[in-house]
Amino acid sequence: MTDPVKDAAGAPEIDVDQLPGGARAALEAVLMVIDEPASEIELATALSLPVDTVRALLLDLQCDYDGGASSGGLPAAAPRGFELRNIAGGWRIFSRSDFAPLVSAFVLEGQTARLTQAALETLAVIAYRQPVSRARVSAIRGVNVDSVVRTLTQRGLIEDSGTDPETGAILYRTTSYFLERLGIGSIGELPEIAPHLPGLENLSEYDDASL
Amino acid sequence: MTDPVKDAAGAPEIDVDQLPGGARAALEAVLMVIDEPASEIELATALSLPVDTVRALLLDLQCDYDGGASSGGLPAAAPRGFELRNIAGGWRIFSRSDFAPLVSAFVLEGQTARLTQAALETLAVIAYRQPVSRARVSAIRGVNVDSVVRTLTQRGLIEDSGTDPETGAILYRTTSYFLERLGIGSIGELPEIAPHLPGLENLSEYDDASL
Amino acid sequence: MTLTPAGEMPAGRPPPIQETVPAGPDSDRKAAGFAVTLDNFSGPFDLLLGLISKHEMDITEVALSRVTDEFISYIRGLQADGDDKALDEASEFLVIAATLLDLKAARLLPTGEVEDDEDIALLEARDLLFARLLQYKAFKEIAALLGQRLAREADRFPRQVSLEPHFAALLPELIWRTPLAEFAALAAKALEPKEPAPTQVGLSHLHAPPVSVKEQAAILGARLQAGGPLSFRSLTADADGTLVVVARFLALLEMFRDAVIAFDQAAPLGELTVRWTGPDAEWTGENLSEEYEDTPMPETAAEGTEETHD
Repeated sequence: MTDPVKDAAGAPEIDVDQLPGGARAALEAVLMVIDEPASEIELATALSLPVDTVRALLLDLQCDYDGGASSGGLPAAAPRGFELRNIAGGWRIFSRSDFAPLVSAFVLEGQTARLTQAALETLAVIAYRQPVSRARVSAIRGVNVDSVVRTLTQRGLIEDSGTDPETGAILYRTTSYFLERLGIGSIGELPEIAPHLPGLENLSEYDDASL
Repeated sequence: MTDPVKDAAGAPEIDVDQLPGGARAALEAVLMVIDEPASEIELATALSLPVDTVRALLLDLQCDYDGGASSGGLPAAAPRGFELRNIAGGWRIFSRSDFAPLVSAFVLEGQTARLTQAALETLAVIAYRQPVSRARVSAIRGVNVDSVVRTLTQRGLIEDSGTDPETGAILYRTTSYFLERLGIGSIGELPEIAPHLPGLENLSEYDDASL
Repeated sequence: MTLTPAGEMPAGRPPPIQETVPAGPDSDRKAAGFAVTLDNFSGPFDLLLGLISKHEMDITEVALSRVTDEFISYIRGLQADGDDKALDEASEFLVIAATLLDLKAARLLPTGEVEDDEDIALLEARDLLFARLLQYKAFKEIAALLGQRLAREADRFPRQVSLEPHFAALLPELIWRTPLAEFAALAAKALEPKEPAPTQVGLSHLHAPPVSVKEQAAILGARLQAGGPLSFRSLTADADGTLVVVARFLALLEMFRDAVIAFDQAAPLGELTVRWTGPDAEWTGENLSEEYEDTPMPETAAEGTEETHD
């Protein structure tokens, strides 16, 4: 991605401020055509605006859609049926969850079956131990995870991230689609695992030694 | 997409007025995520509201997005970056045409004229297994193919060919544009890839010369 | 006291044993599933594990044979109901049970009376096994959290519409440079049946030879058929390493399941005695039900074994 500031210098023609609704509406127009989260840098490049400006506009739109008072001085209102969210490294429009029963009748496709308990546990281990081999996940879960790993890969939640230089085993990591499905921005936002390990402060020692 | 009319009949009673933003926001939620224009009847059925009410709400939203005063008594404002249009008997949200140059530039950014390896492989699987669901292609390729299928559809190489009667999943097939690009007259002219693969018995025999 | 792999049970499945446990699609996972009733503990397995891990309960007080007994009838109940979760639960239970058995064996060694290398190995393995149990539990809890988040997120639908026709028309004309034959080769490669990737990749450095549960079952079967009841201790006296002990325990569970042996344990601290109750002649290790064959016993156990050698 090129530097939007520099781009803006040589950028053509379009002065978003001259358009009806200005930069804010221009941002909305772009958000209407993306089919995956768009980063602030991508959006800034498209609009030939500084990233900071774009971020401020995005937050303003987010607040606006949620029914808050916008910086434009408009009064607070009822929330819109959609929301603008920053997840998995980018911004994207979603239908508001309150309306899920209505919306799901229209968008059957893309609805995914719920994960089994086995799949959830395997996903949890991979999320917290990535990059990690199947053998190691098996060791933690105590059961063979081959078929579950295959399912998670097919569903796009995890992916191959190379091989272990020592053992040659394939290592797995979670994908950005995983972040999206979880509604978080990065792996760092996963819930802390430490509170779930009472009385075992030095687990990591055992863990590293055993695996 | 299932028949929303039928679906709604058995749907749990949702009182849209109880939800934040009411029926208007509910309508927005649906409009924001549908891919195909939805008719007033479909929308009315989903919302359990009279068609007239829904039509009035749609016109109100349209006016609102265009920056006009809404019936809610809100003052006129700047138009939004999107607009609600009634085309071919249905309603859908589009990016506002004023921003087309900007949106075009964004859409073209990063677009290449060549298919990625992943796209080619997915296309190959669809060509030899059509009609086939995304889930099946995912299972064959071992990775999630959702975004690649979207790209192939966008490029006009594959298309929706109805739904699987059993699972309801959308089935995909290749298009005549695909045949054109590949330089063949029909699917039957695809080289036979293995004598024992099921479903290929009827393919015309191709000699090794073509391989 | 009672051991119950409650954590292993799927949410929403009412435990058949413990009527008091609330059930329902969204009932707490800890409350669902298998619960057992022992002399000094009644309740879900997770709770018992918790007590043991906080040292509020002594692992040596747990009558594993009773737990196993109740678990097997629980699993039979599931199977009778046609619940396909039964196998999953059974294999997870085996792992937990094997771990508990190791813990118990380690705890039962009187301090200062360590006599051979195997005893030392068991003692060293004890803390490691605790760690494993707790880690396993932690991931189960985290998995439940992830499940809740995924379910909540599934109510939001992303705008993901196809490109408006006038934008799609702007896309550069596709450059197609793939010859027909190459295209067919791509399809052939993608469609060719794939060998499932081996599970054992990268484990060779652990030096732990895989132990076959079937083989161990055959050994145990022969011994039990030859004489009278034998204690678990004597049945595992010649086992060279934790791995073989665990394999023999699994073998006994399977043999019990096939109703060819019975367990006796007089008191919580008493010896576990195994009796042959099956047919005299026809039975061999090959008769074992196939169902648990996928249990990655060697791999799991190898981890602990490896640790003790370091």
